[in-house]
Amino acid sequence: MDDRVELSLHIPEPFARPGETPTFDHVDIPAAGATRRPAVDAAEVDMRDLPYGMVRVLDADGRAVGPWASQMDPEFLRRGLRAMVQTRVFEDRMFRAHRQGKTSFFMKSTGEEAIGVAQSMTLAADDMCFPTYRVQGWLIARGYPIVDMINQIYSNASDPLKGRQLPILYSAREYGFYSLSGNVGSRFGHAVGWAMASAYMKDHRIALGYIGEGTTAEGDFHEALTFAAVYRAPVILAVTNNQWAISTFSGIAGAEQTTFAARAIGYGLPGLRVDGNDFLAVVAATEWAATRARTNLGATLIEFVTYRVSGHSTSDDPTKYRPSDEPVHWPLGDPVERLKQHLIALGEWSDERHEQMQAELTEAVRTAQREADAVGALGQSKPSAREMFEGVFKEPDWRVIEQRREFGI
Amino acid sequence: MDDRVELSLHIPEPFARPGETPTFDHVDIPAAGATRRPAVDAAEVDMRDLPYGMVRVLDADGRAVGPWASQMDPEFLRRGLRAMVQTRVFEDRMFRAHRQGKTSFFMKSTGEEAIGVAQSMTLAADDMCFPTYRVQGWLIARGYPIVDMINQIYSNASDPLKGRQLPILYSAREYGFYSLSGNVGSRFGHAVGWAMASAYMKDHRIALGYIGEGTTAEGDFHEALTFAAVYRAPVILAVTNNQWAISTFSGIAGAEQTTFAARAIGYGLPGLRVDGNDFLAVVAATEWAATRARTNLGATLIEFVTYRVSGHSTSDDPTKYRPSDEPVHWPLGDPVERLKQHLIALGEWSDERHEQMQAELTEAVRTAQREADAVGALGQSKPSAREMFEGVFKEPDWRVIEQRREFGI
Amino acid sequence: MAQMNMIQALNSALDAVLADDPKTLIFGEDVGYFGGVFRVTDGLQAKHGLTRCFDAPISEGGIIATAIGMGAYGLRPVVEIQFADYILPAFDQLVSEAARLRYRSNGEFWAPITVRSPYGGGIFGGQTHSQSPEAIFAHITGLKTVIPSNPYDAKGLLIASILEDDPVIFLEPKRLYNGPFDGHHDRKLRTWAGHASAEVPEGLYTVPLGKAAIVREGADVTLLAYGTMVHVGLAAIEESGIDAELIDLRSIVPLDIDAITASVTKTGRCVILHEASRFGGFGGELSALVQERCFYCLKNPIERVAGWDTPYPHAFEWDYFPGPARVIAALRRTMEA
Amino acid sequence: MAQMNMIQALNSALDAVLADDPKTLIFGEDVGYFGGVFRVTDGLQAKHGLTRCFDAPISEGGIIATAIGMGAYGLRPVVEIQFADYILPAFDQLVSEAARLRYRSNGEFWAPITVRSPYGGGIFGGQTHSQSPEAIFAHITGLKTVIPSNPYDAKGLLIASILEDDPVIFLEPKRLYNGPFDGHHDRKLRTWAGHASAEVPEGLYTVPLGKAAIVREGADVTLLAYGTMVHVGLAAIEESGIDAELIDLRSIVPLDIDAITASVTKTGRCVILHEASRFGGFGGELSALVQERCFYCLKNPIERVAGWDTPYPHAFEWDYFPGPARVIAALRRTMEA
Ligand SMILES: Cc1ncc(C[n+]2csc(CCOP(=O)(O)OP(=O)(O)O)c2C)c(N)n1
Ligand SMILES: Cc1ncc(C[n+]2csc(CCOP(=O)(O)OP(=O)(O)O)c2C)c(N)n1
Ligand SMILES: [Mg+2]
Ligand SMILES: [Mg+2]
Repeated sequence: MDDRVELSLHIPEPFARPGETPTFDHVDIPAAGATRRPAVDAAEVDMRDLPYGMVRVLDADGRAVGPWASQMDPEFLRRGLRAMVQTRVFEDRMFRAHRQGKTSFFMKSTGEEAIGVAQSMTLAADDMCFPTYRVQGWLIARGYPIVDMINQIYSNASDPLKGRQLPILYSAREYGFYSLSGNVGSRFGHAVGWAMASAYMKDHRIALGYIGEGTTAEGDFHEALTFAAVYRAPVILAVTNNQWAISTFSGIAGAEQTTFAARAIGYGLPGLRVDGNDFLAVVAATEWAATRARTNLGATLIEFVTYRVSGHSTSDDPTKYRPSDEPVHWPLGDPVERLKQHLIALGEWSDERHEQMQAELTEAVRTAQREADAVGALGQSKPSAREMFEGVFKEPDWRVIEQRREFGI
Repeated sequence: MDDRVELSLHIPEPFARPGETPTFDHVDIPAAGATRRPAVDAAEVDMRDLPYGMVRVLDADGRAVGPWASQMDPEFLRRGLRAMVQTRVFEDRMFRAHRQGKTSFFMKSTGEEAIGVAQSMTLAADDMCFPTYRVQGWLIARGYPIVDMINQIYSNASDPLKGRQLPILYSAREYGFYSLSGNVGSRFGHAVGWAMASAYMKDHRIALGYIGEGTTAEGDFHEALTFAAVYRAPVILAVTNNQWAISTFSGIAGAEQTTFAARAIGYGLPGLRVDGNDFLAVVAATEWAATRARTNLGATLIEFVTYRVSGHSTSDDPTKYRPSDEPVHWPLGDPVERLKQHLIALGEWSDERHEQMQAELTEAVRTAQREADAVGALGQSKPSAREMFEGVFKEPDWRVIEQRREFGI
Repeated sequence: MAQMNMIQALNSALDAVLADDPKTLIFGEDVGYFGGVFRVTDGLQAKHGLTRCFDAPISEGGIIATAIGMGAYGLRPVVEIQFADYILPAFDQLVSEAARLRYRSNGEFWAPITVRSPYGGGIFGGQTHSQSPEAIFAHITGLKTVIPSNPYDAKGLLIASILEDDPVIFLEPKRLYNGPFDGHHDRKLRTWAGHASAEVPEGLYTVPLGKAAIVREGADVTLLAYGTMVHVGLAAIEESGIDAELIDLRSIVPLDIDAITASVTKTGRCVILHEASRFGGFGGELSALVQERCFYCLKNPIERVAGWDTPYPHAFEWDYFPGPARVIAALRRTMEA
Repeated sequence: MAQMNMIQALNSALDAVLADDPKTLIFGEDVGYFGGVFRVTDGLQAKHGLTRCFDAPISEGGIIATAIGMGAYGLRPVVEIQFADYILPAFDQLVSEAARLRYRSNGEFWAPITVRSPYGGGIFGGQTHSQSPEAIFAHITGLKTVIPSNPYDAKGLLIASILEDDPVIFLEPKRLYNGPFDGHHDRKLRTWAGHASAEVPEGLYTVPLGKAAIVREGADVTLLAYGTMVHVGLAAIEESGIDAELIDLRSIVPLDIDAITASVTKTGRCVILHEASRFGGFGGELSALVQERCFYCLKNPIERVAGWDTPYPHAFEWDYFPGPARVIAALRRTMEA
């Protein structure tokens, strides 16, 4: 008789599917202020606990507490709030624009706005971020013209990318925003290379790479971390863990076993796990990592714990694979509400001012959209078809020249 | 004035280059017996110290000590010693065969024989290893005919792989030895898939994947670990850290920052760091990991700390990039000597028996080589050129049929 | 016999093989509970069980690598790569491992894997949801590449691919999932309903790899196409009034060279049509083969109609896409030249 | 002017650009202290400094990815992939990123990287140290692919490639490193010594990309080749006694289409020669182009001589390698047919 254990294949499954009761009990959330803040030059061995804690500053009452809290200029916070609200208003509008057939595609970052916005405001103007499609807030926080975002989304005659790219795959060099692409993960190593170049040139600039928690499974993730660790690249590597990758929960990327911040330990790098819905925590963690980078202490991996409130994109219906009320169960709240509450607690903000701002920003987006509509939405206006043949190489070769002729322009 | 720190690019450098004095002070080596042995089903959080210790059983006097030591059959140990010596004798002879022009290429595992041999003897006959080119000992320990190895190395008419593969890139399904290839790293994930298949079929068999420390930098490494962790695959993932990757020291793969075993922590897997030159430690660690795999506890990452005594391959001259006396400074000694000393200390072996065995094994290799020589060395004998056209697909298609005709056979 | 669109036909194929062979399993990004972003695996997990059809990490290299390992063990994995554009991170696994395993191990190991992937344009997917990478697979010795053009073939070819002991890249023209698209993007959408090839039997049946289909017989010029382009080619022939013979290659490796040479020998003219960029595309190989084998029958130069040598441009999809107008022009040129 | 073999010429090119432009740097597996497994970067680290030429982790994807990031910053990285067979793990980076960055960002970012890699067979390297992957690069819009055949060109083309603002795959025929190999593997090894093209100037000079070289003028048939095959082709022409015109393409993207059509227009016959497997190889594209542009001048079918459609087989290297005998046979066929 065979008394050996029968092997069985484990397939991770989320805690709740449509029709079931959502729970986030599996997400370990220490209290605000509970996780310590080591010196930026602490020894690696003394930072191995960080990936299992969580950098949180705002407590349930909207007070800034604990070692990661610092005196912050209320004006800075108000600007952050403004950019987050602006992002949300803008995205809601564009989502509707998709329904109206004005664009082929759109994606929202609802619930995750603090990450792109706070990091955009914390890093220097000449630093470079290597974005995912879920940090439109970076551009908005830096004042990138919303009308240009819409023109890109419309692929119209004023599209800064000349109709060559899918909507929201922006590129904005002057705003520290590297060219996006549809492939996930493949720019993570570019951030490391860019940072290595800055170090090679004895420059001061640092890089920030973004990746979704689902995408950490790509080889690119590991290769970027390896190079970052080996060459002590001045880079911040940010995992935005919004719990979902299209229909796939984070357990399929490894979340059943450990945190994404813990990946850092394997490379001898510090790994911060951060409340991604806490604007102040995002700022504090980013500052800490940026100081490390700027002082030749090398790379930091940051996991931002957040939640994808909307569907993956306009092509997605999340109620097909998760309970429709899952978003309201998310324990880290809404980044906009939390920062608003903090500012109000500080006496630096009010519901009235908030409503007024919201109205203003809605109007601003409306104006921008009107301007873009005037140029034309998808199908109504597009750049000259010559643009299709430009930019394959720096100088066109005979193939595109002949083909352009064959095409008739 | 700019008081910012000037960034600088860090390029890791080894501790000694040719002409300098070798040192291995940077390799952290706890005493034999010092590293604890948790229960195989210990919680992940309670195993995070393991990658920073080192599983060692044999002490300086050749005694088996500490929690990883166990009662072992002296006959088993003698078989291990025999296979290691056989491997060494065989490789020395093939290295000379290359000098004599009998083969185009060869690689040695000198100093690392304990790993392949001990694991081959510890795992079950129907388990499957996914080898690197540096575990020829696996085959020898399982009694794979040496003459067939030589025939493969000679690419002669009796080559089991029909002249299609570079020397030493064996395939030996019946011996639990998966098809090797020249690309490094690309079979690491196959081990995980094979193990997943075994679990899917409710089988009992487990897989063992090998990878060099240099090759851990490939995306394949990360992808394999991710899948192994997510699906709790019954697999042992072994990093053979022999300090060098051709001319590149382990610091370029990340060894300045942490251990390779520590990579495991990032996936929530146990990571053992093991004295790879200690036959008993290799057995003990392998048994521990195999028990985990066989009881649905999932994967284990093992870093075997060892040293590549020879050059990378017959194409390499290591004195070009490391001190010529570096091998004698290696602190973990020689696996053959250490096991021999242990057996002698047990009263189960003697210098005389060792010499006699050595002579016997030398003769055995000589006999095998004579047999292979009789078939013919490289250039003197080869399989029918028809073999070139076979096996592209299960059934040949018109292209190879036509081309074989064009070729004239 | 049921009416199925291509998605349903593919789903039916997978359902049938899962039911038939416990060694078949499916995995890939979002294919489990959700059933895939194009719904091809819809319902399979619920019906056949969690381990038969499950989600994979976003790691195309890891997906193919583990599939090869499973294949070596003795399973028959069918994996989905969400878009063919995303096969590239797994290219090394396909070329260096899947395609070479049998040869290098002298038949000890092989990789009986099927890699399904939606490919091609026409859905406003932009650069990285529209590409047609078949040429880079066709060049790799040891890989087979299959491209169906209708529901009946899709099911039969997919089952045949899964039953193959060699690795198969199975490219699904995503623009054909819901209807036979002929390139007239400005006309009303058509569905598969009522189309003869949408009559799809339940259960197992195969369409053999390496057998082209003559979609339309004709005397004057041979039009070679596969995938979406079969429908574009047919529309172009009808509109042009030229008596062209339309061949749907169905698989490009193995390639039905006999069907090709027989047709060109008869017509003496040849137009090759594909969506991928022209330069270095599979059309070059087809042109070379036709030229080598039918040189003395050729009345006029072989024409290639293909995507331009640019990346796939979002706003210019219909300028890039080789639609009926360009095919007609090529047919005319080859008749007149 | 010094006599250099191809390794020395490439080393001299790198030395010159490192000296000339501080934004140029080199990295790759074993290229630092050791100077590369083929010694192409020998001495460069000692001369130019640790950060100018350094070792990389064994991670071709990581090497190309970081190089692209450096290029986006404003550097001009030159990376070595140890064997062209090992470019495949970085294929996605090359295709989805390097090749597309300029286009998709409307010129905001680009990847001025040069990827050097020894390629091709003839050194008993077996399956994964012998392959010729140029066809899969040629199909990718946005990549340039350069292949020198002698020391002078190697240096000039490498410098030109590094100065390019577009990504360049620079394939070095490893069998030519030490001498002009003509395919007669059983004859005495020749070195570059005394060869005209081994006269290599010190310092910076360029050979432009996209300009083929007419290695030998001839009236009767055009032989198209690149890399090692140029020498094989030349030997075959001499031995056959056929008055063939031999064109060394030097770069396949950009391709010197004018040189090709001019020659075939003159000769009316064409043989295409490459080491890579035939099916789907770059010869298909060349054949298609010649046929499209010179149809009415062609007296006989275009011939392709190439590696067989099998993996690269270790023991059968000389059975697989398209040596002079097969080229001569093709030349004869095209003359007689
Ligand atoms: C290389 C590649 N594989 C697959 C996809 C398809 N895809 C697009 S987004 C996505 C999910 C990404 O999830 P995550 O990384 O968690 O980011 P999130 O969308 O949650 O922000 C997938 C699988 C892709 N775009 N690129
Ligand atoms: C994908 C790939 N990249 C590069 C190489 C060239 N190469 C062969 S062995 C080797 C070094 C491997 O070092 P390591 O992993 O430490 O193994 P070791 O040789 O020390 O056992 C390299 C770079 C290869 N064979 N495959
Ligand atoms: Mg996510
Ligand atoms: Mg090593």
